[in-house]
Amino acid sequence: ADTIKVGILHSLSGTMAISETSLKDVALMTIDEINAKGGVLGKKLEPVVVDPASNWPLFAEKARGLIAQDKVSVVFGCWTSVSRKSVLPVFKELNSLLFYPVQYEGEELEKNVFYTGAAPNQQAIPAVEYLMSKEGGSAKRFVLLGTDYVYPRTTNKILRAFLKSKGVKESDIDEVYTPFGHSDYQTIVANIKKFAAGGKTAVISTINGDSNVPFYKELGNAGLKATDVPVVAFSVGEEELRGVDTKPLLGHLAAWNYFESVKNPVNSDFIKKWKAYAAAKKLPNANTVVTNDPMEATYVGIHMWAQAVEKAKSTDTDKVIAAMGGQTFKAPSGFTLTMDATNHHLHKPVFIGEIRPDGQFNVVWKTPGPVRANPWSPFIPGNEGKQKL
Amino acid sequence: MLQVEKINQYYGAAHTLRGVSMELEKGKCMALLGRNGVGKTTLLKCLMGVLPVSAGSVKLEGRDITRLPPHQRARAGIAYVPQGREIFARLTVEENLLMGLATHSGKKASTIKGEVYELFPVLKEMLHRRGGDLSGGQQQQLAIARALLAEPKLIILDEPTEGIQPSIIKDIGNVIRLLRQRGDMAILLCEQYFDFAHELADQFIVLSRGEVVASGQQASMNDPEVKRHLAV
Amino acid sequence: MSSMNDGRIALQGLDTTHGAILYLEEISVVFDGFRALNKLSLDISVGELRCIIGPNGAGKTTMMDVITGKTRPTSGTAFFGQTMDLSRMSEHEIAHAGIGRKFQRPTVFEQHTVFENLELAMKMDKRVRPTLFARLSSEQRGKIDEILKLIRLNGSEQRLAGLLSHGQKQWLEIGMLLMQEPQLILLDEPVAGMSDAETARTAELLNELRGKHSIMVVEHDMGFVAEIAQQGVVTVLHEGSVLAQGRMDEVQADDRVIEVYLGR
Amino acid sequence: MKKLLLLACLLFAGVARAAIDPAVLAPLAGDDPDARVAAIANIGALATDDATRLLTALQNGDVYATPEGKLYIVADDKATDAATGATGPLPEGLDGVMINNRLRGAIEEALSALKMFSPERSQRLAAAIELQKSATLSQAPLIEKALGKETDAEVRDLLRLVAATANLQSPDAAKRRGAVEALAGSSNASLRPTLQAMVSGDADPSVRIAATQTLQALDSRLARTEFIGNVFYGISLASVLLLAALGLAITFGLMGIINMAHGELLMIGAYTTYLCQLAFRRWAPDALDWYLAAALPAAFVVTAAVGIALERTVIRWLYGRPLETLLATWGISLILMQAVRTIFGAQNVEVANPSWMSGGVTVLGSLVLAYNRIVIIVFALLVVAGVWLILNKTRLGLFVRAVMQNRRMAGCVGVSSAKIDMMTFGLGSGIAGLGGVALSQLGNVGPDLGQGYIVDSFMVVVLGGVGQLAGTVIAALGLGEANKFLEPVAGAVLAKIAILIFIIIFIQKRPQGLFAMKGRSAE
Amino acid sequence: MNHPSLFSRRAWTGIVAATVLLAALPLLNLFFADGHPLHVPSYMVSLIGKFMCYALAALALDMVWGYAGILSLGHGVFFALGAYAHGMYLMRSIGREGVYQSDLPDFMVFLDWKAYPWYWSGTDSFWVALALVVLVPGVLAFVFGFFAFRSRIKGVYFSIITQAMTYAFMLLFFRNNTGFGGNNGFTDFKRILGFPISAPGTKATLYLVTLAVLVGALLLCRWIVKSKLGRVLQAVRDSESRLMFIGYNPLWFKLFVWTLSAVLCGIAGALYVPQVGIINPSEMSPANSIEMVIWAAVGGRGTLLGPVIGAFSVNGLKSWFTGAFPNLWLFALGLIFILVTRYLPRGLAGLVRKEQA
Ligand SMILES: Nc1ncnc2c1ncn2[C@@H]1O[C@H](COP(=O)(O)OP(=O)(O)OP(=O)(O)O)[C@@H](O)[C@H]1O
Ligand SMILES: Nc1ncnc2c1ncn2[C@@H]1O[C@H](COP(=O)(O)OP(=O)(O)OP(=O)(O)O)[C@@H](O)[C@H]1O
Ligand SMILES: NC(N)=O
Ligand SMILES: [Mg+2]
Ligand SMILES: [Mg+2]
Repeated sequence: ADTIKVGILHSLSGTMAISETSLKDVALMTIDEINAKGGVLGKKLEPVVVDPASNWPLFAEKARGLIAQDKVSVVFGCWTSVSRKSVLPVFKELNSLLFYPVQYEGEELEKNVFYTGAAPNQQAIPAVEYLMSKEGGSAKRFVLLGTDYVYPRTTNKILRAFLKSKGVKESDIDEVYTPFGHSDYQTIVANIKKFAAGGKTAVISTINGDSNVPFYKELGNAGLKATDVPVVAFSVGEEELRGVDTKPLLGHLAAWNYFESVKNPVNSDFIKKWKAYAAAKKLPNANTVVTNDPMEATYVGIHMWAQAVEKAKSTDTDKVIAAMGGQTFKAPSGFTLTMDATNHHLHKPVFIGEIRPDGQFNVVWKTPGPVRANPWSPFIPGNEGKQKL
Repeated sequence: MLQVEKINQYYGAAHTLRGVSMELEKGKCMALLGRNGVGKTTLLKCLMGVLPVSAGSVKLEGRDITRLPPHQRARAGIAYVPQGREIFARLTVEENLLMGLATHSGKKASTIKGEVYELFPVLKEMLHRRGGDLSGGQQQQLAIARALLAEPKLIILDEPTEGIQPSIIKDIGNVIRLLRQRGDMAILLCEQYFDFAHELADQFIVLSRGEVVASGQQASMNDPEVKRHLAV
Repeated sequence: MSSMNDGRIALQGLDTTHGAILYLEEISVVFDGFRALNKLSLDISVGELRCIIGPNGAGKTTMMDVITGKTRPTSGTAFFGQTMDLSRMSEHEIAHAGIGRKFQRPTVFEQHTVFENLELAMKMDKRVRPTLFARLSSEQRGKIDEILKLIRLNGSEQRLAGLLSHGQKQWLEIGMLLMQEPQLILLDEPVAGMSDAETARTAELLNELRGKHSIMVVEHDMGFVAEIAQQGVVTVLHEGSVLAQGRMDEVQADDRVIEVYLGR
Repeated sequence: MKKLLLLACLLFAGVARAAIDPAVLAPLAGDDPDARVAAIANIGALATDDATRLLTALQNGDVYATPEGKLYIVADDKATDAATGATGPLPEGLDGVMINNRLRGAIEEALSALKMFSPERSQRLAAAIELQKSATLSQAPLIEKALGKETDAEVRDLLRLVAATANLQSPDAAKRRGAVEALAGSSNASLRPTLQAMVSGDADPSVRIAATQTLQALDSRLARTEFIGNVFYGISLASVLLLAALGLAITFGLMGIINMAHGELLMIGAYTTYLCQLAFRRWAPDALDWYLAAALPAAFVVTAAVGIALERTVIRWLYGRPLETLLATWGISLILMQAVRTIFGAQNVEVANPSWMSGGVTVLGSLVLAYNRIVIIVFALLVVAGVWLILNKTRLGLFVRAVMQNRRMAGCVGVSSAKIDMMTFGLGSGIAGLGGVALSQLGNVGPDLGQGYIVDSFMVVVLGGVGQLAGTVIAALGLGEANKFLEPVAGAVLAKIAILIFIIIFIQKRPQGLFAMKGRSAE
Repeated sequence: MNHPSLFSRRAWTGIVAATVLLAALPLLNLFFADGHPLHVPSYMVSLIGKFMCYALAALALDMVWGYAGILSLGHGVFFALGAYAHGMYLMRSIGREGVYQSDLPDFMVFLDWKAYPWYWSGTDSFWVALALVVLVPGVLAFVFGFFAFRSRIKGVYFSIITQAMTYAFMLLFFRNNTGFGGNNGFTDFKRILGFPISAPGTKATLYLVTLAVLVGALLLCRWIVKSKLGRVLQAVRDSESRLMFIGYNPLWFKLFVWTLSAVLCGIAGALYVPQVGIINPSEMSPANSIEMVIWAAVGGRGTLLGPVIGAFSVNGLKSWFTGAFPNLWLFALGLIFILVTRYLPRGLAGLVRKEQA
């Protein structure tokens, strides 16, 4: 063929469309960008977009379709961990490649997957360390608040172990879960307030999806300010804040490996391209589009893959996997990211940002440089020595 | 007042009404007779517009109403007491009666005339009971009262005496007689109770298998020829 | 859950040693403060044909509701034979014990054919498994044909019952009742909406059934009542209890009955 | 220590100076966090109007620094030199002075100390409330002084509690006991750890006894507050459920349409609110706070129009086939969702509470009743009353009920059932639109908004008894309260499961819902 | 009208032809290499395998909805429980090949569980799992149905409590501590009865077994519907109270068909897991159960072939549209639903019958 097909597997409808739609658009933009520069191996990339509709078995079906029917060389996709778990067997069976761009809970390493989002030590742990620091408010008590599914549960398990290792007592940790789509946070916010009466408290939120808006609105209503009880979120970025009135949220935090507000030439360029793309393609609300971490991770992932294909001079899965190890890319985060050959995760910088009234983040803390991922958290017993494929 | 010309009706492939024609004048009462299942109810439904006719025409006071939907026929002055009562089960008796006034407007639409209570005292007692809770005969009385309240030009009664106690049947007979005497209303009475029909009707038609097989003035109702069509 | 005798063939052991098949004693039914039945007592002997008349709203249908288990009495007792307490049995148990009923408004299975209506009503083991494996014997088929003729719906047996006219449905329901072969038959206005000729036929039919079943008939058609009551007892209900009782001619002459029911 | 310094300065500071010493300001532009916090304390200690202005500006993110470290307060494209007070055009290379939570906390503290002597009562009140959280012994003299000057009774009561809070740390046992006793009427939960420590560890036995009593009083007051809080949360959740379900109570309860697109009608109401907000932002920014007044009628009209269009094109063919409506309205729901996704994007859009609806009123010392919740409760009551009046007190309502019970007969008495159907569905849809306006004030506004409410709405309507408005209200209230009393005990997930099981069991007892239709008419 | 003329001679020919055709697909896939004109891609085979499971579920639903008039909005729970029951076996046969190389499934290791909880006991045996596939949905349906039908819960009230049931189960299974893998559910199976699960032969076998079960279920349902019991069921649908007055106890009839339906649905789920490779609680979401109802409605309820056709067409269209028109498919699908209700009141099956007439 005179093109190289690449699959894009993001939900465009259903509950996850809220987050995944823009990843599809960024992927298309990146592919355009690569094609404009002549493509890969002299061939144009041809995106194949499908809609798995937030339905996990459909993810598996669509993955199989992309690989077996459309014969794509690589797939960029998935957001939730369960969707990733559902397509994994397919990628293994058909020996194909998946690039997964979202922060996740770790406890996984697959030869056929490259993880361009953060592992827990690249997001959760630094964030909690910051909260415990003097600068972060010297939190002594913690509310671990999440949506009831595997990513929050796992992350909180790791954090609990971590906090314990830092001498935090069990009674100073409160773990609370809500069902998906939970929309009434009155009781929970009241309880946080009560808990916070016992000493300097921080909330670590792994609330995902639609529940964030009602949660933050309730926080605002209850008058819980960031100076009293800061909330740090791991699944709330610029895109999610587009749907919230951020004025009452001033100072609440998020931890990511990229913020739109970081200032460097690569990022300015990235943002400019994205805005231009949104305007050109007449995306809905094109004038207010924002970038965020998973979008950056998608962008980086596609570029790295293209580089690896060039290096391998082939789209053959095994050759590309071999060539991926050690690939570097100058990312919008301002750092040069490296793909770890041994664990297929990126070395990434960590930023902690406070919400600004305009829905962007003020970076208040960052790591000096990229951090290697520990997909197998050392805080979980039995994980020692498991950091390699 | 009412002119029906050669109407035909089909239930799917079954030809239920075959060229039925009839004419009824103001102040007159016509009895519609026939055995079970010959198409009496079907004819009345066609007149009310509940069922469409496939051919023929229906005129009220010279106006062609063949294609009008039921609610417009009601506004044109037809009131209907259907077989099986069809009262509004979950409305109170009072509300059911108010529904009889649906074609009126203004103050008239909200005043239930006391006459109906005189005729059917039980309704007054049960004003706030739900229609569906009434006994069968009470429901039938309610259905008649509802139709009378509309003050129609033409009233269609499908077996109005069904399930009603003898004394009230007599009262209903008196009312029909009174209405007839008043002379501003035409009455189409479908009735199995022959004596009752005989007493009240000015004229009659007999249906058999969807066809008019006999018709005439009250006097000829007792002819053996007519009776033959009613026997089994 | 007294499911032990669900759907079984009618209990053979209906105890009618005292000559009566149905006893109602001091039955009261109260709806939101309104007394539809007021300490009603009544009994029916084996093989009797009893006519019940009374003004609209007297409580006739409500009484049948009590007998068939549709309405639970507020107080009082209802016995079928000497031993079966109807107030403790559910509708299907009562039906199965041998009480069949025709409703005031014809109720048939409108989506089933005439034939199927009769087949469903037929006396047989009505539990799940026997029903699943049931096949019509030629005898049963003959029985259905016989009833079809009787109710003059032969030729219409494959029509959907919902498409029948009002009077035809009345007949079908009577046919279903006969298929059930109940010991006690309750008829709520069986000739309402029937032509005079049909009424006469119904009267004939009832006179044939007389003696084979115990029958209770509610009607407002005095001619019909006179026809079937013959010399038997006619009961007049009024405001939920018995107003008068006696032979038809006695009752018709009763002033109170004329006052509240027959009219002058 | 720093605080002490600050307070001392405040107490003894003379007349305010005209400007701020650049040396005090300098660390603010730097990046030594401790120095910056100290700088804020020092500025606060100046207790001048300039200091207040600078701190407020800092809090609002209006302070910028030049590369050389000179600070400017920027407002309306004008820069005011923080050191001199001179105003001029924006200098080159200004960069915002970054503040984080720690700094923000320091600023708040400094400002609240300043505000204690403000001529504005509301400022003093706010300061007193703020100080309740953090009063320390070192602040005691200052508080006493403020107390002495205070003229307002409410602020004085509060300040007494603040003083007592501060005195809890006093080395003097008598003072401690006095403080503990004074706090017997407080509802401040953050006193608990201190009191608890005193109960077990205070050197003086009489203080221990007093502390025990105060702690008990506090705990019982907190328990009562919590109870009342739960009641309120329950009512508030109920009002949300009710608003979500009310439209459905009409389209489903009354008309029998299994309206799977009901959620999308809510969503359309919410998006209409969003558009109204946009329109106000664009054309009437001064009246932005009142955009809801326009959103309510707009949402009603828009959703009613959508509803009527649906009724005319699809639903009217389905009367008498209620189960089929499920299929058709499911299709409608897919289309509406995707349409909104295509027009507005898959992401949520922002709908902000008007300022008069943000925040809340504090009752019983610590219970915050959010204004938006209160407004929505009242709104729900109004909508219910309106619907009730329409259905039960107007001729239209009578016709609606009659048509829904017996469409054919209604036609025969002269009611145009087609018209009534259309109006009823339009009314139900319009009410859903109003519900959407309310929901937009509490949660997301996104294409999936409706999906989150559809199941709950059906449960509420069915639990109450189909076609029973009063049932719907009671069911919503019951579910709301049950949820809010279970949640603190069982957690949100198990509470939700328990509620569902409760519904299943409840229906066993009342197979026709809460307000079952009784008697023959029910058949 | 009442008697599905579906199983007319023509319908029979159609069924036989479809069965043969469907049976041929995996064989064509196995015996002809990729590129051969007769080759059927394995993607296609696994897709149709999945559709057959859906078809079985739709058929099961139609037995209660179409015939007995009981609208269940919670059949997803039976489907999922069957799938989970089988999934437990499949999880255990992963053995030590999980990421933690433990005898326990990874998610249990992760929860620090040291042993299987009691409700997993015996599930290492295929036969026990098979029994559970039937028993778990069956017993749940029986108990639930018994109480509901005994209380005479009908119509929407019944529908809503079935929805509440599936919703409650979904939330329950989402919890990690419930012991079924939480949100991730079960996935990454390795083998079934010792055969590697992704081997073409295994897949073909699973496919053929599914086909056989589907055809068998269809015949069983036809037999039931044609029996007198079938007529009683329809009488339950049309006038339950009348039925009581002629001596039937609707409780047991409803319970029979309800439980049967749940069991069929559970079997569908059990066949679904190994072919699709994942089962997780979102199968129990209310929306999934509603989709099952949609399949039956589109196909034509109250007919047996209708739901089967409906499941194939709705899912086929969905698969095709989501790939071909990722941005527009919901419009198309939604429109189809509306048009079917408007113009084909008897569903697609009605279309077939109209042509026959
Ligand atoms: N909806 C229908 N579809 C098909 N046939 C019908 C339908 N309704 C009635 N019929 C048939 O049409 C014929 C006439 O019925 P109709 O109800 O008009 O009779 P009728 O004269 O009113 O009888 P009755 O005295 O018993 O009320 C009957 O044979 C009946 O079976
Ligand atoms: N569910 C109920 N709620 C309130 N009143 C009721 C209810 N059921 C029956 N009634 C009343 O009880 C009385 C007796 O009704 P019933 O149907 O038994 O009368 P009936 O003797 O059969 O009359 P008819 O001859 O008119 O059929 C009536 O006044 C009726 O309105
Ligand atoms: N991996 C996540 N965020 O689900
Ligand atoms: Mg008739
Ligand atoms: Mg009666």
